[in-house]
Amino acid sequence: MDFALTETQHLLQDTANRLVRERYGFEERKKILASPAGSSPELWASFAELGLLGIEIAERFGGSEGGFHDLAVVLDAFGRGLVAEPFVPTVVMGAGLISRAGSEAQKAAILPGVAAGTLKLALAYGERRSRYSLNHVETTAKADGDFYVIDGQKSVVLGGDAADQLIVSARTAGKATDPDGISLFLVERGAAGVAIRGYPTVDGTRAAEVTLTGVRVAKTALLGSEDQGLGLVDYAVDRGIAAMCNEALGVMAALNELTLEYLKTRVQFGRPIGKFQVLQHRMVDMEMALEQAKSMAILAAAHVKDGDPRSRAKAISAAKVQIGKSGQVVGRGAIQLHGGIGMTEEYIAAHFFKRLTAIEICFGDIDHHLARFARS
Amino acid sequence: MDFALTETQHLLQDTANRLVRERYGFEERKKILASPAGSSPELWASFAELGLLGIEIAERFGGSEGGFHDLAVVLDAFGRGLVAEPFVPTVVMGAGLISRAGSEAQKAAILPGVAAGTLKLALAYGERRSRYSLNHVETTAKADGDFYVIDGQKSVVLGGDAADQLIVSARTAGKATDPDGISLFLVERGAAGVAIRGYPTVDGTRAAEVTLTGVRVAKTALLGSEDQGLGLVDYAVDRGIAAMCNEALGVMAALNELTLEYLKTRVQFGRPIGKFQVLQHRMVDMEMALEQAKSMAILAAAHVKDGDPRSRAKAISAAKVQIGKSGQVVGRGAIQLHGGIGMTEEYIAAHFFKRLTAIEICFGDIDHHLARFARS
Amino acid sequence: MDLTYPDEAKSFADEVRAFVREKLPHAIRDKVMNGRELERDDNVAWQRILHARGWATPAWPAEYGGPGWTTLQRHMFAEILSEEGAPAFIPFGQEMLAPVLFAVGSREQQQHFLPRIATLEYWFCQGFSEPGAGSDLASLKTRAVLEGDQWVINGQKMWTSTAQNGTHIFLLARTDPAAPKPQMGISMFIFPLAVPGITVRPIITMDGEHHTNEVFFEDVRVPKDAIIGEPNKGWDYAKLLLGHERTTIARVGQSKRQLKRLKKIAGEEMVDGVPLLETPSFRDKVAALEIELMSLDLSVLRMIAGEGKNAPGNEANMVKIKGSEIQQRVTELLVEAVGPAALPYDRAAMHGAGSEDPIGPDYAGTLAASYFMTRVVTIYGGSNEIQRNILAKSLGL
Amino acid sequence: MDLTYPDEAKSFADEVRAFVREKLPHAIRDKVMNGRELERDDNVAWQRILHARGWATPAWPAEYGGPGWTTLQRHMFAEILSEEGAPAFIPFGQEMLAPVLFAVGSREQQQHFLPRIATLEYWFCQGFSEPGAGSDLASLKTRAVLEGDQWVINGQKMWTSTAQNGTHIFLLARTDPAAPKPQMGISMFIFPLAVPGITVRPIITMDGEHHTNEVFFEDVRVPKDAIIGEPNKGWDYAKLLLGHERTTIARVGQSKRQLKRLKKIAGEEMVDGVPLLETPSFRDKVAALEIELMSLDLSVLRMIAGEGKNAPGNEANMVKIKGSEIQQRVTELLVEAVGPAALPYDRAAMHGAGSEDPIGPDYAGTLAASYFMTRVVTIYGGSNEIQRNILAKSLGL
Repeated sequence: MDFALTETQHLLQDTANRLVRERYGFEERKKILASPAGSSPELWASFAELGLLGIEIAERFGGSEGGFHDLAVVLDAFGRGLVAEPFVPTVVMGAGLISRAGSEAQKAAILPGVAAGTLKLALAYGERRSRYSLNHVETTAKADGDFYVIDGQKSVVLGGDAADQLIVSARTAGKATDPDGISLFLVERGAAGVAIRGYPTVDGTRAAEVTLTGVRVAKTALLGSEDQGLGLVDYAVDRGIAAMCNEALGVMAALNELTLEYLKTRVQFGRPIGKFQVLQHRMVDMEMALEQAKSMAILAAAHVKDGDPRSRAKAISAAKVQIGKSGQVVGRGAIQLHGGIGMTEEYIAAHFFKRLTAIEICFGDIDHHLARFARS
Repeated sequence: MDFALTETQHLLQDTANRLVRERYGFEERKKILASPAGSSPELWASFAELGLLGIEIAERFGGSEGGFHDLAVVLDAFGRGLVAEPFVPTVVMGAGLISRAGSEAQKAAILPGVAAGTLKLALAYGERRSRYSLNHVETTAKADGDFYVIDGQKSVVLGGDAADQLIVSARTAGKATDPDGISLFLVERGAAGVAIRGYPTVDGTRAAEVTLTGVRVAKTALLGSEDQGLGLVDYAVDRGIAAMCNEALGVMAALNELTLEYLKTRVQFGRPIGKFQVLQHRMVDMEMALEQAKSMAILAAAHVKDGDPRSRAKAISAAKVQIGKSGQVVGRGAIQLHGGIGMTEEYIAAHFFKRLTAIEICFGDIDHHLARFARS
Repeated sequence: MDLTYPDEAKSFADEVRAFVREKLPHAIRDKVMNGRELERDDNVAWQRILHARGWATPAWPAEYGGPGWTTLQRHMFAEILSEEGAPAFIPFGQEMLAPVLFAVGSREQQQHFLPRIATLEYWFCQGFSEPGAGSDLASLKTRAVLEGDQWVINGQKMWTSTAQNGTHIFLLARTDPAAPKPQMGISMFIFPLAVPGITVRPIITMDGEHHTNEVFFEDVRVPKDAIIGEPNKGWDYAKLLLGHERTTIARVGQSKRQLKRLKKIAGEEMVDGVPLLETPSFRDKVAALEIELMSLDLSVLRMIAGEGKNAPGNEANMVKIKGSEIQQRVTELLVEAVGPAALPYDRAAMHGAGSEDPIGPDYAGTLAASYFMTRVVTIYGGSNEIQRNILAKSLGL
Repeated sequence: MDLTYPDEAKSFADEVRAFVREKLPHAIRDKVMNGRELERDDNVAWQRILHARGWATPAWPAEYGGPGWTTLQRHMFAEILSEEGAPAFIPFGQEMLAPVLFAVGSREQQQHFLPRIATLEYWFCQGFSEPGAGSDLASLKTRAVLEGDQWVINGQKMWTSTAQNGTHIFLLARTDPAAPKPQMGISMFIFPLAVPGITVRPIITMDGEHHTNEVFFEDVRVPKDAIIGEPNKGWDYAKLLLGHERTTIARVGQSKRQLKRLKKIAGEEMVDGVPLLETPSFRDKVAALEIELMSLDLSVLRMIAGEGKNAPGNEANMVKIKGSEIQQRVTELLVEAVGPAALPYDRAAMHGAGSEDPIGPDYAGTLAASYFMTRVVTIYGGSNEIQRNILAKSLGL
């Protein structure tokens, strides 16, 4: 049992923190988010240079073959900086899924590009009517000779507007909510019949609605086994959750620091407002919420590759519940303690709060994961 | 729209408050509760003399034919004094049910005795496996000539150990959870085959387990129509709820007063603990919880005789939810604010808290009534 | 004890409801019902419709042009308007300033300003808060100095909501810096925003919208009679004004409208083939909220019934706290109801222009923004912490 | 970062678990598992069993007879014992007083008291709180005056738990009333309860049981060497003592045991034909609690791992708060689980005598009492308000 960071993790942490500090201040971030793409190719290139995109990727594909805990320290730093680049969709979910389920050819075709920063991915699994059910897939893929023909619509695809390749879940058998019969396909962004409508999400990151109309992909575009894709989606989404849990730690830590500082410096009625006991206790509750979240984010990271899917689901869902609750305590608490200034777009507190809100929603809310936890 | 007390209600309030103040101090109460019966015949006789037992009973049966709001002010006063006599089972539930559903002969046989204080009632509807479902009745009543033969066991019968007559729900048709097929019977305490095991409940009131073994009652003992008793049980229980909601107001008001006084007088760290902002705000939340409860207890009283059962159910269940929540806020808050002294049996705070706990449980807890509210 | 509305109240309610349903322009109603942003013209148009009916200023005494309603009628009116999707009144002129004008305004001020406030020809804003004076308003720093027959004003105001739409401002400024207590040297002024030296800078709130502003005053000169009442009595007038309309502060009608919307949306959203509203977890949360609102509704009615009769007087603080918590809770559940569909930021949806091609379900586009913006209701008008402080004081703590 | 237990920890856990399962008398286990009251003999018997194995005083250094375990081992030991239904240690002697004796006890005190504490031959009680000195312990009024070679003690202590079973007391008394600060004139004493002038009066708590007492001291004379360490340093020793065993304060093992019990009971209670545990509302509440407990469990492990290494040092306050909240929550849900069956007050059930003829299900009779009594865990040992004050201070507020 050891909760200390390894040397590699210390290095990654320093690297990521420095990058955020030097290149991703509040004003720089605002500019990047206001740009048409809403993201920064230069920053992404720096991620690649610094080895952040290949942390978990095998060495033979240009990565450094590290573990999820290594990713976690980077995500924490990105949380502190509110980095809005599609790191989770591409690196954590996309590349993680290819590494686990891809054929050697698929890995060779994709992973080096991810590590080098020249290829972005997104997992298009959600649909308008699926809510948080991974098995609700109405999009269909029909075999046609050496091809599959995919039709359907994917909704709120995180990182979807920047992705060069999409990993699309589609039904090759069964009814809309059957667990079996779901398959995954690699789909080029530019393929005929693919329409991507990108947009910012409420927290400043990006997502897309993806419409697939008679999209033909070769049989080699199948990722994993036909009809058996649900377990893979589940795996990728659990990776996404563990990632966002660790990112949320950074968000909450930074927001708590900001709030604590505000309590110490904001003077009303002749004294710093942090002298008022009610505000003190609320701040304490926010710190405790962060500590609770920290324990569970560590647990989630440790279980991402758990061989037992039920044990993984239990740990991941427990972490997501805790992050959701802690995020509410910290986010709402911080806005209340800041008062008016916390409501404004020009002060960073609101942006931390909005990111926590988005993280709470992404991949299933508290109720969804309470139920999944109890079932697992 | 008028929330003011009528003159009658003012009179009843003064009467009940004076009685409690003069005859039911903490020490007197302790003695009564420690007596074998756990209740006081003298006090009950005074209730009768003062007209408190016949408030709602028709004048021709010796009552004063008042409304439920008149009862409510007495219940509030009884709450303040933690009166542990079987007023709700006998007067509110028992006599209320007879008044509504009894034949003229049944009314004439029972109501005058209730008003005069010579007859106590209890509604034996719950069973070991029924939890809060009124339609879960395993006790059976089989017709046998001019008689019914009742067999079964009734559980946690409020006021059951003091009751001279029990109103027993039993199944005359259907399966254990069918809504139809439930009938109500008047059963003499002393009838052959009736075994009553009385005991105190955790809040100092009394209840009983009632076992019925081949109990023969005449057909005239049937209350209301055969097989159609569920609606009557529902009505009686809704009356019980509305009563306890109003009693809880008194409990909470008294507990809040006690706690507020403690905050003002208990000195620690050189000042009254009520100077600490966190304790102030908790006290404020307890006062607000009482105000919320007050609104809903008034609503419940107004809907007891609502002709539309769904509208009645909605109001009553809403009130019970609110009382449950307010009871938690006030009860738990009061103990915490009192610290150690609040934990002791020799100080009244704990007894208020225990009564609020019992009220929260009686007739269905918060979850039960949230669901009933949503269904209605 | 009688909870039924009297017959005349019922027919009043019918009359109001029928009026709103007939006269409220559909486009405006649609915006309100769906949480979209109103334009300046929407507010003015609706105010004029009410004005034509004689209902523009429900809380004003009859002598100043009010309808002469009882508190209960005013409450019912506000609630029905809100439930039916009418825009809320712009409160600054008619609800906040007007009572001060009634009490201490000169006859000229009353005659000039009140009719124009009633039609929104004059759209007032409030110049109270400053960067260093939020909860602690008495510490404000904006100065007004009398030079000849003009006041010269310098300073900065913050959270001046709707100043981008406003024509006038009422302002607190320090006129006697040497007063023994900070509250004592403050005066209140009213004047147009279109005088030289005033700069309005938008503050964009976290819903991405422009609701409020900073206002800078640089050697702003206003006439001597721009002062209200007596010099250095501004603090008393401000207290009068901040206690305005105790019954509407709970926003019961608005929350009823929102609850209805929540149930509708949660009835359409499906979870594994079942409407979200019928899943026990969500159903219980909605039920709990509905019960809170029922309780608040009755508490407000009790407060109205008890008005003037030895009421403890702190119910307004209580209903402000509960009312604001309920307003927030509805928006939390609305976001929860639509789940991932709350994520897209659809600015077009906020302004009603995006309805042709919304990103998600057409009801989802404004929900996150509304959740964000509603965090303010426990902050403004005296934060809920301040409200609890006041209540604690009234308990003798 | 590695969350797996090392192999040696696993085999240690196996060893402890096997030992408890073999040696813990079934009757004692049964009482603990079902929340019944333990008798004095139960505690002593179990302490002697542990003593025979060399595990009676897990936190003591090896030189004083402890097993020389790591913090992790001590934590695992306590947790396994608790999960398996062993009685909790009587903390006063071995967990609270002993560290003070190690630090400042005379060699004679150490040699005399420590072995007897280890076997519970000496059952110590704590004489700290007073009627007027609860949270504000420094304001205590009990006096000790040196007369010749004896201390003469007068005063009253409160919340002296287990004094009815105890043989000895350690006591804080004021020895220098003129000290510049109230904390500075206090000394600590240890002596037998069976000396003239001591009266123990039971305080019955709201579960109807006798857990704690008032103790009156009237001209109680104890020898000069009954003092611990130096005179007027008692406050420092008390602080040392109150910071005892940071890792057990969270009561993770006990809460795990209780959670298991909750799930078992909620699996047996039926609601309309469905086990309560499978109804979404209750299921979600249990799940939420289980997740809280998982988080606390890990936080304690992190605290243990970080011990000594530039840790902020306030985790103990945090786990006290969360641990006590969880303890309360379990008892709340246990009462909720059995519903009406929680109502009968079955004193026999509390003492294990009623099992032949319980009023309701045999698991229900103790639940309300346990809920009532567990309100104390957010009050004692420094209320959660005090814990939050300490945490706020550590944040620089």
